[in-house]
Amino acid sequence: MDIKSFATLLDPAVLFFFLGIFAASVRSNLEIPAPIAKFLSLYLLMAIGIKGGVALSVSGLHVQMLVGLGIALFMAFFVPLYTFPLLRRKLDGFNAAAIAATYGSVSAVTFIAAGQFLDNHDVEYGGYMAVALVIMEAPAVIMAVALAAMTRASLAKQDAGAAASIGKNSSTFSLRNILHESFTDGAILLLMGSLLIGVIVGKDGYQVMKPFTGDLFKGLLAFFLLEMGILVARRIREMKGVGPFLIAFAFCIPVLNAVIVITLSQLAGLSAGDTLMLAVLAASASYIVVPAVVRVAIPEANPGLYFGMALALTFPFNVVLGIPLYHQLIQLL
Amino acid sequence: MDIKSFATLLDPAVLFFFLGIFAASVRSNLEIPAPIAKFLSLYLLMAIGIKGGVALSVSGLHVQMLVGLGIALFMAFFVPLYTFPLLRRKLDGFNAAAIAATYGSVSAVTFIAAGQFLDNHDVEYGGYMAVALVIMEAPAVIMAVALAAMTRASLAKQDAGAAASIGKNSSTFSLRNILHESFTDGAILLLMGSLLIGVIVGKDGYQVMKPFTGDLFKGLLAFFLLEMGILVARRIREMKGVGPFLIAFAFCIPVLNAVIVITLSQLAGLSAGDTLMLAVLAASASYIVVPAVVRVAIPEANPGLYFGMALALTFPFNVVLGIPLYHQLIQLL
Amino acid sequence: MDIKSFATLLDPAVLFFFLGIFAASVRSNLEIPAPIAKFLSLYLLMAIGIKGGVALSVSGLHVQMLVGLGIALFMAFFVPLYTFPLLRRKLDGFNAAAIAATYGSVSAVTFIAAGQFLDNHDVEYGGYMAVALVIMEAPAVIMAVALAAMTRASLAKQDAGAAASIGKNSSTFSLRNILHESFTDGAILLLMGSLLIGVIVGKDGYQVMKPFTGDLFKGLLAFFLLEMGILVARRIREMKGVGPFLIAFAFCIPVLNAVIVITLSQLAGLSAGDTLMLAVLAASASYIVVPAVVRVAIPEANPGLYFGMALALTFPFNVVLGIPLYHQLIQLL
Amino acid sequence: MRRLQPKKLLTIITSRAIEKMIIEALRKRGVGGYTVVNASGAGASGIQSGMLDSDSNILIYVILSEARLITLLDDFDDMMNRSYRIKVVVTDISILPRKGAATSKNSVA
Amino acid sequence: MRRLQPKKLLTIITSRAIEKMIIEALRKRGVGGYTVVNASGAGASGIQSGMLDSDSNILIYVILSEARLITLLDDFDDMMNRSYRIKVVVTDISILPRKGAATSKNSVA
Amino acid sequence: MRRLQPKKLLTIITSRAIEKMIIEALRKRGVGGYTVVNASGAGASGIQSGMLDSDSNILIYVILSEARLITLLDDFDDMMNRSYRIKVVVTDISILPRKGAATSKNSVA
Ligand SMILES: Nc1ncnc2c1ncn2[C@@H]1O[C@H](COP(=O)(O)O)[C@@H](O)[C@H]1O
Ligand SMILES: Nc1ncnc2c1ncn2[C@@H]1O[C@H](COP(=O)(O)O)[C@@H](O)[C@H]1O
Ligand SMILES: Nc1ncnc2c1ncn2[C@@H]1O[C@H](COP(=O)(O)O)[C@@H](O)[C@H]1O
Ligand code: NA
Ligand code: NA
Ligand code: NA
Repeated sequence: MDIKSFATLLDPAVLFFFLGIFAASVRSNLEIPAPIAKFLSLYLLMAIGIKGGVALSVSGLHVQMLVGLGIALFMAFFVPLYTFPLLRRKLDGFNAAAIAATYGSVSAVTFIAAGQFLDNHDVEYGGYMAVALVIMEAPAVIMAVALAAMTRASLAKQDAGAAASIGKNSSTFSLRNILHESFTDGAILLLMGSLLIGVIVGKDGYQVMKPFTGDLFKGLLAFFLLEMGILVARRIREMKGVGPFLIAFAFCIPVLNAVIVITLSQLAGLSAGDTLMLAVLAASASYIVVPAVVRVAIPEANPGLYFGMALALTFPFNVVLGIPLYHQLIQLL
Repeated sequence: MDIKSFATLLDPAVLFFFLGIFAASVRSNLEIPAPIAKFLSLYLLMAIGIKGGVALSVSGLHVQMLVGLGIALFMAFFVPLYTFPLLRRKLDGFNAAAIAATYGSVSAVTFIAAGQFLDNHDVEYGGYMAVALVIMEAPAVIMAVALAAMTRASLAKQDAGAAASIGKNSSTFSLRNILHESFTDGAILLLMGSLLIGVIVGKDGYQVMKPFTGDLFKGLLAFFLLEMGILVARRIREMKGVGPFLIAFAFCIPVLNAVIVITLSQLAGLSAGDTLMLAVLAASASYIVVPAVVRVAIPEANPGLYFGMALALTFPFNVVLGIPLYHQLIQLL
Repeated sequence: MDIKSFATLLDPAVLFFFLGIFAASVRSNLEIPAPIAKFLSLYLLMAIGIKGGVALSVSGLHVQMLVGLGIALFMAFFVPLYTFPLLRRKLDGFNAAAIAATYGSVSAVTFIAAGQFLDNHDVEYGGYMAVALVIMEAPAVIMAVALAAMTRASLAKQDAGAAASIGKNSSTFSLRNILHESFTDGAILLLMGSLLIGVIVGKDGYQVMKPFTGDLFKGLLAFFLLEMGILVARRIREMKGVGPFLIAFAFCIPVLNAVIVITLSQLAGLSAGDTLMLAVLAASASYIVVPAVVRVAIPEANPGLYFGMALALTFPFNVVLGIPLYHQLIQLL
Repeated sequence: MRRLQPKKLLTIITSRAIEKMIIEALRKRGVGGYTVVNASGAGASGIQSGMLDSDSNILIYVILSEARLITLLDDFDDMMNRSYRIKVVVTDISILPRKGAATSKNSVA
Repeated sequence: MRRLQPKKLLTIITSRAIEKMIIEALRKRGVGGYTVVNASGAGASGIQSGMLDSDSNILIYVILSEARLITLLDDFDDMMNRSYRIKVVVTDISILPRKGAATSKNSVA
Repeated sequence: MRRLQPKKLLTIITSRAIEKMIIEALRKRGVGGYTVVNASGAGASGIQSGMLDSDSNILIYVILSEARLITLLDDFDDMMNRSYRIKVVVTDISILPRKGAATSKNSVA
């Protein structure tokens, strides 16, 4: 691996991520106010949505795009499908389903970190990647909820006494409910909406938004990553019940997913930039949208596991090591 | 009505308003953190205040300005005066007074939307419009409080038993109190202060503020309108006790007020830009400042009515239909 | 004193400070949401840290720098040392120690105001001043905690009965604890981290951060000073137990500290800009970092005194009168 | 002076993600009055820092009569059986009743 | 260990716009200690989202003696008669008294 | 329906600067569950506006058994002896116990 790939770690935003990790490691009281952290995560979604939409309005539709989105969609269904049986070896069906959902879905901030990495390396990627980000959110959740429902049903068979309340439960969370929860989730909706607005206003209309959504991007990202660093380090300290199996899972599955995507993308002839973005999407695990939906849809699962792994292990791994690693792999192939 | 007028609806900020409405309509959990929403509303006041002040420092005082401010002041007194008896036909004196205050006063965000509309159409308007915004805030409140006090007094005559406590009440909220509450309201004070600071620092001093108060304006406005869209749609869903009479009131009175202003302004020979801004001020109803003051000054009135109508009906009406409509009317005359 | 020095009061940010004071004086409900105020104070630290770091990366190390830092460090130890016995004449050992810590330490916002003053006067100062800001934070706290421990020990001698619990206390807050609390304080850590990041990324890497940390600086500072004005005026109104002695202390000690620094700096041949910054650092009193640490380390002291004096008296004095005054003094020498 | 009226205060501590579900449950039982406060915290499922939407807690307060409380407790009991992570706290309180509201015998004076 | 002291907790739920008025009422009765928390909510007058200053709720907590509570309740009763929208809640609590404060017979231990 | 269980609610009101210390004290006694809310307020040491880190209050809520409460009160008593500015409030509450938890005889129904 050459050094230039890791030079991305000298991106100021990434340096603030390390600062956050350091601050929490020495038990500093440094903390971004919670409403600011939430605002920054909305800001980032709005900014990438509108930027992606504008890029789309310029590039228009093309075949590569459909291929790329096809791979994205495939991974969103495939990842929960192959990780669930793997996880079932060590976990009950609910936790396995929840973790499968988390890893099948995506992390917008990891996506953004990859975008910054490519910018730093002057590599271009398609505006439709924001679309890939949107469409990879829901499928994994839907599959996981179905898997959890199956678990519930099989438990009910074993324990006829509990059947009544369990029947009620599965009826409460029908597929319709899950679809609704997934597509009306604030993050998804803001991202889709901003994407659409970007397409509508186009390059000219974007100019008035640019000082906010474009020029401030790195600075606000730095602030957000500072907070993410704090959260990551705190979570690592408090991690309970995440044994060697899950730790290995949190580091290996991303690489495996990335390798699958890179292979498919190279076969399909996608550009290096598009390939990296898709690889990172597949490698990333959701710690904002999916955990919020899963708390409602699979209450039996322990958020300490699925949320903790995605946030404290897979997220920093991807940002620090994963992205440059996947980039190297693409270069090698 | 030509299509170009409605092209304003493709302003990114307005599109985010629609996105907010859509999000709340599908019961999404999308939400801007509350402290951010409050900060954005302070930011907008600061930005238009300082911008107006700088414009004033350049233009200086002139006769048109006095005429314009005269019309503004006239409307601020006239609107509560003619709407109160109208409202009394269906409502008790307290609710009538509160609604009259709301519609006699103004909405800064509607004012901003009109400013953006004119910018999009390359029509200029005077910096003194920010002054009109300031001076139209208080008169309606003062009149409404007087009307409410009269209602209280006449009720006291009917019901001598309650006289003691009512006497106490009206004494508690003297005109002095109301004037104090109105002029020291945070929004008014920030607006007046920023206006003054704009006048003092002038065009040169403004340069250092511009990246914040100028360049970011559209982006931050978009964020604020996103939240406003959410609030509007939620309120519409929860609207209780607002019958056909009040719904008609919320849509017709703005148009009537705009028509009166347009007629007066054209007679006085004001420019098209100034006319539109004054018309929009008269057409708008206050949902931030006045409701906060009225809660203290006319506690008998139901905020669900006066706040709900101003926010959920009149505000979106003006932003979406009213502004282009008034603009068309001005063009026709 | 010439008028140009005071022209700094026409800086928009300073005018918003006055607006805040005015608002609170007329008991307006104007208020920045608390999380925004906290974010702004983090933003300012990040911005001056990174700016200082970039300046350092350009200037490199030089002798003047070491001299300047030497003076800074000397003052950080010297101020608590000479103010403690002074304060002991009127106050118990705990309050004396706490106030000595507050005045021995520094206020980042006062530092920023001085930087803006110099910018307005086109006077340059060294990037290493941000380092001086960092190293002046802790020494005063450490000394004050030692002084408080001595007070505790002598009280324990007088009152043998309380010895047990007091022994426990002093053991709880060892020097190690205090050093940890001081260096891991969020503000210090963010400042040090940003400084380091500035050094690492250098002038080129800074470009991407500049729209945020540079261009927005004045606007966001104006917002923060608006809130500071509100806090100052409110505190002045509520000031309890701060008699003539402490009021005199709050106004005279800053001037005295500035005079000492100016004398030393002129002897050492520092530039006018560096001299002013060091003088302002010595003259300023900490109202964010030190009070938070002292609440934990010297709980016996009354925050109403040490926090109130630093915030409500010394801070506005320095911003409004002190900085131009020290600047004049430097010019005269 | 008006007399104080005995009531119950129902306090729910849960994750922000569950808020909608709780409010819906209240609505179904005809409870339209409640107060919500943002919180952070820690518990069996780790730290809730309040920084991310997936990581935030809320407190929901509902003032109600004992009769209404009992029906609601059934609902929350059911939710807890279905493994939802909610803390359900009941406190005895008194309130100053609204003008014209029936008064009880219980009085502070 | 110091003994717990029985006290009352007065909780006021109201709109942010009314805050100043409540604090003023407390001051007039010599109550200088209180704690304020931002809230959102819903009630008879609709949703209070907390997004706008005209649309925000607060909770005000006051720890006080029963004697002081009674005089304050008179004030709030009066405000409610004048149609102010406030919820006034009283809870029995115990506190750990400050050093040197008189202790009561009521103890948790 | 599951029966309500009597518990204690410990509420600590203090400055943000003291938060870490309190949480540490809870941890030492094996209490890992708590809820924190940001607050402003006023008291003997003046206004706490909540605007600066040195100027903010918090409320910490802990639901616990009486036995655990007593040991914690010792710690807080000790902190108060060492002059820490904390308000320690205890309220009697009932909770809906988690699935499988032992139930008490005390029931609302
Ligand atoms: N039953 C209730 N329980 C808790 N809080 C309530 C209740 N009813 C109203 N509130 C709160 O009081 C505020 C004003 O209520 P209202 O005057 O009924 O609109 C609401 O926004 C809620 O925050
Ligand atoms: N009587 C009271 N009731 C409720 N909260 C209080 C009371 N007294 C003080 N507080 C809170 O405790 C904090 C510290 O109080 P003090 O140490 O008295 O300054 C204040 O800022 C308030 O938030
Ligand atoms: N003993 C407790 N006292 C107060 N709040 C608690 C307690 N245990 C848990 N909580 C709150 O409930 C949330 C969820 O708890 P848990 O489901 O145990 O992770 C935590 O984040 C805390 O805010
Ligand atoms: Na993934
Ligand atoms: Na109007
Ligand atoms: Na100093």
